[in-house]
Amino acid sequence: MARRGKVIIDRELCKGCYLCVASCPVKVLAEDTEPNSTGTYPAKAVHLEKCIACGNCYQVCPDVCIAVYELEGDES
Amino acid sequence: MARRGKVIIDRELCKGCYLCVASCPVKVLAEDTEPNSTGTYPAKAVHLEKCIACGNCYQVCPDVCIAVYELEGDES
Amino acid sequence: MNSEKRLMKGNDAIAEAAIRAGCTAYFGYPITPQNEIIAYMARHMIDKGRVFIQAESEVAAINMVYGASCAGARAMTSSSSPGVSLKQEGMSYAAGADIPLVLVNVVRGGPGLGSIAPAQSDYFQSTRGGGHGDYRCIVLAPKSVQECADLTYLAFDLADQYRMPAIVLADGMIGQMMEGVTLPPERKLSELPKRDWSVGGMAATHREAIHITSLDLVPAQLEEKTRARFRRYDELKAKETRFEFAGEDADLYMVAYGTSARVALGAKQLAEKEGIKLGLFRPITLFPFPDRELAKIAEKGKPILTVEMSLGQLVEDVKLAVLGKAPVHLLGHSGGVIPTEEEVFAEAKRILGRN
Amino acid sequence: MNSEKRLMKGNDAIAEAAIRAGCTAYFGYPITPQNEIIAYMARHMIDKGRVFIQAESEVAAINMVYGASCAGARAMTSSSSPGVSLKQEGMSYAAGADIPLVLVNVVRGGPGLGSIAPAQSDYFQSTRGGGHGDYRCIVLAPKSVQECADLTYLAFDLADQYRMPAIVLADGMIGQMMEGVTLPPERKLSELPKRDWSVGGMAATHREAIHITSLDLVPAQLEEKTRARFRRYDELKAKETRFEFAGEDADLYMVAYGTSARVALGAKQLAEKEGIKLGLFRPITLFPFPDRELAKIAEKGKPILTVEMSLGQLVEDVKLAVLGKAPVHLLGHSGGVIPTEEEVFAEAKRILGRN
Amino acid sequence: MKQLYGYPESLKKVQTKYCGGCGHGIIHRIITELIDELEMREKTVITNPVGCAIWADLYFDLDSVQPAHGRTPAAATGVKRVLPDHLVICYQGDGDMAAIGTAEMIHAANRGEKFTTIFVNNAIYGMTGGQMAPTTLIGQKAATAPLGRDADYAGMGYPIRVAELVAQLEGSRYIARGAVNNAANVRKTKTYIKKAFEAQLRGIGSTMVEIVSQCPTNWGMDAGESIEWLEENMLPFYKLGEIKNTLEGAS
Amino acid sequence: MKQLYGYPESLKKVQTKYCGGCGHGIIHRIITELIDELEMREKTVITNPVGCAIWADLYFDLDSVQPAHGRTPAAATGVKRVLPDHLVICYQGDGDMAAIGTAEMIHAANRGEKFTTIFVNNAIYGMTGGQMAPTTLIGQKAATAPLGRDADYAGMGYPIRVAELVAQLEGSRYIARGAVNNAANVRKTKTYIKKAFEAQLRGIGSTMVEIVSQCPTNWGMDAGESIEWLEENMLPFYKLGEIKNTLEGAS
Amino acid sequence: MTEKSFFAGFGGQGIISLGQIWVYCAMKEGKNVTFFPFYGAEKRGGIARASVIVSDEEIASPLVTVPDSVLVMNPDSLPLCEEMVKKNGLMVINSSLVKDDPKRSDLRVVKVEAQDIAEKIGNGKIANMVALGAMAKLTGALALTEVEPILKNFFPEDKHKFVPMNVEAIKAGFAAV
Amino acid sequence: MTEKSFFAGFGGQGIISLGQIWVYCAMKEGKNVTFFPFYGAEKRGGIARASVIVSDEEIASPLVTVPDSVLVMNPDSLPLCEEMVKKNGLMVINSSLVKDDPKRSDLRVVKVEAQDIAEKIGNGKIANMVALGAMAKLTGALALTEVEPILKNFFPEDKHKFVPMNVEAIKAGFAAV
Ligand SMILES: Cc1ncc(C[n+]2csc(CCOP(=O)(O)OP(=O)(O)O)c2C)c(N)n1
Ligand SMILES: Cc1ncc(C[n+]2csc(CCOP(=O)(O)OP(=O)(O)O)c2C)c(N)n1
Ligand code: SF4
Ligand code: SF4
Ligand code: SF4
Ligand code: SF4
Ligand code: SF4
Ligand code: SF4
Ligand SMILES: [Mg+2]
Ligand SMILES: [Mg+2]
Repeated sequence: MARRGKVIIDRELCKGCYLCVASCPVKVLAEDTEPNSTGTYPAKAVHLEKCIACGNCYQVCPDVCIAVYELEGDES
Repeated sequence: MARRGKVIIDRELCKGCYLCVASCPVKVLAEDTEPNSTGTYPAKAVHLEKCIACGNCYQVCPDVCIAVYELEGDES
Repeated sequence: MNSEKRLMKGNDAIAEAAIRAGCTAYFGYPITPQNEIIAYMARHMIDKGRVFIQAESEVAAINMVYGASCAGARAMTSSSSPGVSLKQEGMSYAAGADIPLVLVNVVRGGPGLGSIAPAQSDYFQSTRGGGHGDYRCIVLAPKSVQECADLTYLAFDLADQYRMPAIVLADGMIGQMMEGVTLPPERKLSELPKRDWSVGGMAATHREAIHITSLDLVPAQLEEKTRARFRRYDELKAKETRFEFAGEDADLYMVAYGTSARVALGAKQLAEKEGIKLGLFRPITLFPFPDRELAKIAEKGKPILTVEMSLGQLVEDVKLAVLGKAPVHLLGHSGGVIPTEEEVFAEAKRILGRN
Repeated sequence: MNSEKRLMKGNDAIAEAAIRAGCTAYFGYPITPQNEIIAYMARHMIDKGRVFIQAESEVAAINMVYGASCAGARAMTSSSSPGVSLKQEGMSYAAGADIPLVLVNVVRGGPGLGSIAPAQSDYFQSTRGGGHGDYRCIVLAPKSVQECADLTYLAFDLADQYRMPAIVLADGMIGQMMEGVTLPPERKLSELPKRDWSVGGMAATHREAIHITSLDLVPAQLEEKTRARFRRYDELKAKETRFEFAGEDADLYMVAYGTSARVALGAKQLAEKEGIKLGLFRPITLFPFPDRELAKIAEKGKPILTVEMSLGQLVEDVKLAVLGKAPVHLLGHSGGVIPTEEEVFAEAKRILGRN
Repeated sequence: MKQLYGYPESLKKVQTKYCGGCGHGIIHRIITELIDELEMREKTVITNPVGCAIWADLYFDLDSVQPAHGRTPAAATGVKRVLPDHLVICYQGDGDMAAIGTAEMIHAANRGEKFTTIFVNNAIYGMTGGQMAPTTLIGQKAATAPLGRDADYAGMGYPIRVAELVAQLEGSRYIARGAVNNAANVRKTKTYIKKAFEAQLRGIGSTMVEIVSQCPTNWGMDAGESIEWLEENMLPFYKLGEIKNTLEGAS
Repeated sequence: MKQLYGYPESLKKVQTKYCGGCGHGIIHRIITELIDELEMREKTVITNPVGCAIWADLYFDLDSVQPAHGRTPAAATGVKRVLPDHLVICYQGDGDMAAIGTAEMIHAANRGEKFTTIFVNNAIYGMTGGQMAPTTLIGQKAATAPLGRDADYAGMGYPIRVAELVAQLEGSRYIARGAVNNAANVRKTKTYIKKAFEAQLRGIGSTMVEIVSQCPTNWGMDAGESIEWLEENMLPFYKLGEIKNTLEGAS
Repeated sequence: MTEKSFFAGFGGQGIISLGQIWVYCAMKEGKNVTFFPFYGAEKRGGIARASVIVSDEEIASPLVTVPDSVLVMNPDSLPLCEEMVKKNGLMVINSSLVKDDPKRSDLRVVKVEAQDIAEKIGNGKIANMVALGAMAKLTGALALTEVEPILKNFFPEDKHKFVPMNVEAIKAGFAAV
Repeated sequence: MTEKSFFAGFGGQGIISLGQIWVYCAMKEGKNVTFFPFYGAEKRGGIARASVIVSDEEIASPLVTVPDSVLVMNPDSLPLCEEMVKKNGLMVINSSLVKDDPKRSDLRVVKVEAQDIAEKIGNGKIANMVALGAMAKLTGALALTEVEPILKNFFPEDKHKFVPMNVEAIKAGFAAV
């Protein structure tokens, strides 16, 4: 079974480049529909349940907005 | 028969480096025993009769002091 | 020839005026706030069959200008403060070899990396030869987009005529602002003054070889060459000193150039409203500095207020002109701070004891 | 510690004094007439476990000095006029980031390639910051081999204390001549003043990160930093202005520094023999210039004769100090010409109407 | 829940001034991660370039020195020679390093200066607004090459492969070229930098990692397009991989 | 009696300031012979270096320009772009070109500037009295390397093979290395320069001939010894021959 | 007549072109003009500002420090504009985006739904032209009698197709106040 | 006492070391001294010249323009030295090489066969030291009472073996005039 992961995105740091969105192998991420305080529409984990904690999104994010966690045991 | 040559050395331009002397395949040249007006002992064609007009001395002279001629017919 | 008024950025006006003046070779390196000049030249020079190179550095650029001018081109480079510092050796060489060229400096805040905001703190460097040795450059200081065009145009002519480098000394505000401008006419390259001292084209005249150099190891000879150059500086001073003066019978005279002069004009307008008479003396040529003209004004003994975007540079020339005949005050700013009209007026009032 | 008198070249004395002052990093590039300095450093620095690099250029050298000083070294470079012009951007950066360093300029004839003979024509460049922006450097002008040692030593201390670049302004004669010299004592590196502003060594103190930069895009902030620096210049002026004065009640006062001061001293000696009293005012610090002290002398109203190996550079500082209180004359030479004692004396007599 | 990836300690938590999608941010992150891993935060000095990465002081929570445009290799030389036990990082842009700083880059490498150069190649002058860089590709448009870089008619020169050029010099010991266009390349780039840092700490000569990076703003694209453009145009010309490695057997 | 070899017309008949045995004089002669042969005396501009060859104006009976130390490639760029139909010769020394002038040399070559560089490599700064040059060999003594050039302990860097380095750049089209140690090499060097001049006149990119040359004075030898030293030390490191030739098929 | 104005918004709202067109029109109407943009860090950024002066007399400092009129195109610009504008000065607010009111009570505040009007015309990007129309009417700095040929002169040939829409926006702004 | 001297010859005659040893001795004898070589083109050349001053007082300009005494080591230097030397000044001539006489009649001319004397001692290269001895005696600028230890101090250890020969040359020069 694939690793189960979780990502937390810092909405305020995000500049809306969506490189993370493109990098996710399992399409967890998408453009948010709500802007942040600077008017940017940040990235959002829309299918968090699919996350495999691969870290791709983290690797390509130029603004280090994403933290990636591995869920352990029966966490969700 | 080898080409017969003649070299004329400008004693005043000569700086006495003797690169020409070393370059002559037939040992035409040597250090002069009389200094020029600046106190330099220039190169001198001591065995002019041996000269084969190869131009080596001319080629290596840093001060372009040497003119090389080819003797024609019965010139000497 | 289009003599219609156009709305242009100062930087663009400089570039277009250079082209119209017959600049056939431009070499530059990017730096804010003058990037429009190099971009303008990139767009227009190659098209016209003229030389444009984005050089690898400012050092390379000034030496390309030197080579191009030696070879007969009206040549130019432009930069801003740090980049201009890098050109000082080259400027000294051009001065020493009597090579005309035009250098545009769109000054920004210094020292060092400083800021990109408008400043006037390269006054010493420009007027006293930031490079080594005894030499000066023609220094022209535009106050408007119109003058960006006119003085750049003039810089080429003076540089050629007096065979020396000329500097157009603008700043970030002058370079970035837009105003209406009537551009000078396009020069026919064939009608530019002949340069019998440049290299190349010997085949046509079979003249003697020309050697351009600033080297002379015999001190007396080198001195004589330098003195001859200084005689040209004297001639330049006699014939080409330019300034603007407004406010004959004032209570106080302001001295300022470029952006500062615009601010000082604002202070003068404010003062008029309050019935205070301020005069404004604006040097247009910073070298030669209009010192005799300023000295005449100083003879009235009225206080003089120097307004500059530097901490005491222009004021030295003012003091050297005034030589104690009138009290000289300084309102200086640094690091990209532009004085305000209100501030200048307040300082004038303070000096006059009117507040 | 050897306090015996040694016979040394000016250039060698500069190098040895630098080492004794605790210079731990030297970066240079060959140029006449200062090659002895770089050769001396090549022979002695590496031996002592200090840093010596023959840089690829003067531009690289000054930036290596900048880096080394940022990292805590007493760092130095030396050059001569054209090479010093290339260092102007770097000097402006050092000034803007408040980085101490020592630059030795053994001036030669200019402008351009000029000559290799002694000259003083980099006075403007040294005293008014040949680079861009509002800044100054400490400028010390030795007149003898003894002062080559003493002022180089002092330059390191002042640079450190005031956190600004210091220039030792010599010339080809000062650098090439030999005289007796008593060298200053060798400094223990461990006793040099601590530099809490330099980078490196954070692990020992767990202090906050230090960022050395001259950049500040907020004009008001950049201005405040610059003004703070100018306040240090004022302090420097108050505490460190140095000059030498001889000849209280003279008929005419000469002002000269370095080699020119030596020549002027000769003229003074010649005059004494003819019963004419000449005074000699010799600035040792060219920045800060001893203007108040000179102004006091000018108050006597006696004529002042500036002797300089440049065409009117020092004389500007003289005029700015004198401000019309006494007539100021100039005997200037250029391009490597050294004035003679006889010539200076003759000029003094001419001014005094004694010929 | 175990954190796998998070904000590096040596990187300050502020919003950068970089445009959205800009490669500089990724590179900053890799560098600081490695500094954290090597536990070198208090023994590192970075010299930051005059270019978009000019604000190192805002981002890096470690000592920094800001030298003049292009002269960082000279300044880093001064720093490293004085602080030989520190990790010294010379961060440069392509205009900064391959144009104005050519001489300093070549000679620092040739002297084998023991610092690591991080060379960010985005084929453009970012900070000053998109002028041609020495690494700009043939045909690529720039503010100073409005019709595209043209080596023949306009004499604008050819794109320079800096890594290969510097590799010619005997003082350079480790040279690699990475990219930050996707997660795999980011990871690989990190391993290159790690090797370079470790070599530096072992006191081996000059090390450099060139990083092909995107500048969406001056390429006139959005971030996604810029990645595509980079992959289609830059990567075929600037080949990724280790270009020189003479670390083996070095003391 | 037929004259086979004599004084070139374009060379002025004065005693040079060069030391006895110095290679510069030979190189001046070859250059002027070729100018005579190509009948280009009235259509040539030489930019002379700051180095021992500084007095081009005294020796060459053709137009010359004296730029700043190391900046001749930049100045020659300016000259050639303005006078594209002239033969432009950029004469440089190794200090001049490979140290202070590195950036200018690299970029002029990379832009394919259509002048010919004559690069005189004598492994030393001649004019200023024997300081280390970028081409000084390991172990060779110099005023600034009193114990000999030492790349490791003293960090003085390695001798740079300029011809090979510049050959990396696409704008360079013809690069050869000759020497003036004997008549055969002088003749060969002349053929290299001839090819370079002809390529220039055909309007092909950047051309350069490096010439290994002796400086007896600063090597501390007499002329004869300097030739031996050159042959034993320089030639094994600086290999002679054509290093790059992409002239074929060029228009 | 001298009208010193200050236009403020964020990058992308067309503040710079607004300023340029403003002074271009005034120049064509025979005035002296000057336009000075705020040029920030050597980068692309959030804020966009322009100082513009239109006058019958010689124009002194191009830097407007005490504007007669200010245009507030986005919420962030309100505090700055409020601080700068002269006593009893004019403040035009793009009320589509700016919901707050200034605290000062001396000001003549005029709200224009510039964004909404622009969108109605067909393109949100021309909110700046709506603002221009409004500012012109309120300040009297521009007559705008021959705005179409002026705009045609201003824009390069290939942008002429946008001129009618811009003219419409300007007129709408003019009419809205 | 101030003695300004000018030494002239060609490269290789040891003019520079002569000047240096001259001032070194004087310094060790408690005088103020200065030595200034002519440094010509950035190259090795034919001419070698040195200005030296020895004085009890503070020394003014190191550049000797009107020397009290001149030393003419080779023929080429004669015209220059003759032009410079002060009225009634001293001219010492290395008559081994210089065959001409000066044209001026006011001078005190002393001829020394420096080259020949040196060669007799065993090395033509120390003609400069012979000249030093002669100049010292004639000018009175140097006492030369303790010349051996002074020379030992001047030369590095590895050159000490040459000191006796130099001392001999100096003494010979001293005796020759
Ligand atoms: C001496 C000098 N010249 C020019 C500049 C202007 N300048 C600032 S950044 C820069 C280039 C930036 O390009 P690059 O190095 O490629 O970095 P990027 O912004 O692309 O990361 C230039 C030319 C300067 N500050 N100083
Ligand atoms: C800016 C500058 N730096 C340094 C010098 C001093 N300088 C004159 S020639 C020279 C180097 C000469 O060496 P090289 O180029 O090898 O030529 P060579 O004399 O060996 O032929 C130097 C450093 C100078 N004139 N200008
Ligand atoms: S960690 Fe991997 S799977 Fe999870 S969101 Fe990021 S890219 Fe997608
Ligand atoms: S990559 Fe980072 S900045 Fe870009 S959209 Fe994703 S979270 Fe935001
Ligand atoms: S090579 Fe020339 S200079 Fe040398 S000795 Fe022979 S002729 Fe004389
Ligand atoms: S031409 Fe040849 S053979 Fe004749 S002298 Fe010269 S080297 Fe000897
Ligand atoms: S301009 Fe380019 S390099 Fe600079 S921050 Fe923006 S995207 Fe990055
Ligand atoms: S110093 Fe060397 S390069 Fe210079 S002239 Fe003498 S031998 Fe030739
Ligand atoms: Mg870049
Ligand atoms: Mg050399």
